[in-house]
Amino acid sequence: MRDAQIVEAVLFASDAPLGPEEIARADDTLDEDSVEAAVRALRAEYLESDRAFEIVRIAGGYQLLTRPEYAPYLDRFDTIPRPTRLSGPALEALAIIAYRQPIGRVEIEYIRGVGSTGVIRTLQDRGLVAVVGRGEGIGRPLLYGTTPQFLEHFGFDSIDDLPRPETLPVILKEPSESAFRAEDSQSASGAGPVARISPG
Amino acid sequence: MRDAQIVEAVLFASDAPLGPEEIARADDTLDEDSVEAAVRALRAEYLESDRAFEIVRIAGGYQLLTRPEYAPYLDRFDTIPRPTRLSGPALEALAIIAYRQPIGRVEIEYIRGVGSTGVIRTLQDRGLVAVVGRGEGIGRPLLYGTTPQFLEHFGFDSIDDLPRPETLPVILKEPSESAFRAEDSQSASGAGPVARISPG
Amino acid sequence: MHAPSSSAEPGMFIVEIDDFEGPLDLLLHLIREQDIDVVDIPVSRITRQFLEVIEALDLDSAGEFLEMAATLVRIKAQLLLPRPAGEPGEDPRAELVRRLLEYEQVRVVSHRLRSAEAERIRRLAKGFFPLRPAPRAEEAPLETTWDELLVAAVGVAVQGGDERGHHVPRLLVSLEEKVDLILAALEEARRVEFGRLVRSSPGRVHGVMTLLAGLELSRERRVRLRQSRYFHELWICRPEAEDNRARGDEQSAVGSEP
Repeated sequence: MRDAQIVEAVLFASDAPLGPEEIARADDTLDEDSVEAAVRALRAEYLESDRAFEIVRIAGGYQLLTRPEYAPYLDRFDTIPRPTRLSGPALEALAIIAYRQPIGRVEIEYIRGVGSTGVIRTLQDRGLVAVVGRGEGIGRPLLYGTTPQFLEHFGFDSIDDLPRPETLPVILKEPSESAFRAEDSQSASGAGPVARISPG
Repeated sequence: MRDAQIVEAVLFASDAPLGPEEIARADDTLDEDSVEAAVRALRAEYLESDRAFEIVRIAGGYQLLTRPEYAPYLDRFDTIPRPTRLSGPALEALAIIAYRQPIGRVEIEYIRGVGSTGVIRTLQDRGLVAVVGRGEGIGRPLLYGTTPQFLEHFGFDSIDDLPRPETLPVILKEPSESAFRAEDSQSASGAGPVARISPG
Repeated sequence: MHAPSSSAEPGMFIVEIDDFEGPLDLLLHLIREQDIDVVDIPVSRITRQFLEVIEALDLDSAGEFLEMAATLVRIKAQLLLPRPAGEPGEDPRAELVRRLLEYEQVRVVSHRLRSAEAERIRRLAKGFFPLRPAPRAEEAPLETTWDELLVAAVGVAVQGGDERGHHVPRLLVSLEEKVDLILAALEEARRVEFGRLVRSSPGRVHGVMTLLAGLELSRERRVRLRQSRYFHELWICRPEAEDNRARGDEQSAVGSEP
């Protein structure tokens, strides 16, 4: 039995991305390196033989998925429960949480300019965000962060797949850091039209 | 895009066996014959390239499954939800329904000698049996039969494949006609070494 | 809810408040539509336009918009106040500008997320969609095997006898023994008749156990069971690859030969 076949069987049977170290559990002879080599070999074979699926790197692991060009054929099966897309408000809140985690509800609402209790609840129900701690302030507010399912939902390999602030078309001069680290925002208050975010 | 690739995408994305006519829904250019041809082509390709999965004919349809020799590797993953087993009474009722379908509750209870409403409900919930019609008698009793999931679970292509070994009790074996017509159950009591169980 | 269009003023436009996620979104829209430099917002003009748009709002849903309107009016007032001499002070618009820019970033990122989501949804994982309604009540897979079912079926007969309590005949012969018997027989021949295996050790328990062993091996796909018709001879065959090739598309674990 070739390593690649064992890895293929595992990827085939899994309905979620598996990291190389998880895949290696299938057999004592496997380790992360041999799994990576097997994945490379399988990718080449699938490409060569025009398979309708491919190995995609998601959330730090590997997953077998159909190639996107087959979506129109699969769409014809009306019994497919398509994963429901997130609403605009939910995406907004999720974008804020992804860049500013851990972050509390009040701060999310300040950035969006609207109440966000409902959308945060939706994101929690869908397993895309979770409470990751409590803040320091009055009432020790709940702080939210993204989950591994967040990466899976968007097909990201890691949080680094999100666009970096400096690559965004909007030039948010000073607090460009703060999009990634909320704590830094003090340092940004030096010059320019930038003020500190004071929630509430 | 080759037919085989479209069929592969559909088989890959499906978690239940699909008949050729169902698979053909993926594209207007497909029909049952071209699907069958594509399945043959894929089988040859998988065999040729030593894939860890194969196309198996189950419950009158096709399904992509890992080849059995990889089961030991997959068994090492304990993330799979814990399987449940049927209770003795449920198994007994299922055996009776499998061999005597379509069959009504009263007849099941007569054979088993005990009330069976609960176990029939369990089997229905598990999707192994379903109401398949109504009998002729008083109140037109519901008749139960096995489902495609039953065939799928036990790996039979059709109900005709159920082994009927010598050791089967005559009550399950003898009325081989009535196994397909519940109304016949009276006729089974005629001759033969069948000890009928009188309820109570 | 339609915002009033002030046709009197050139450059004005019809906007639907429902199209906006909130007051920052609306404000940003007004600014971007008019090519205004966000760091130098003409507060009087923008405030007037903003108020015109939100006039059409339900009071129920207007809270956040009204709050923003109040902020705009306050900034406008602050700009009109003379600054204390010698004190540079901060531009009263600074915080609003920072919020707008930050919000615009959020918008850009959420659009990126939207397209990543659309791209991901075009791919399906293995077994992603059930094309048949799955049994609802039980999520966990069923582990019951066919041999268990058969033992239960055999038990139906036992129940007909004297000892009603014993559904399952006591097994004096081990399943492993019979598994070995079958595998040994298949070492010698490509297929073997069930009857021949059973005749080697007569007795009902042996028969049942041999059958169970065959079914167990078949379930594990280590053998194939073939029976042309009910009650005809049951064949236990090797599941070999050359067998597969010879059979072409006939690959079912338990196939029925027509």
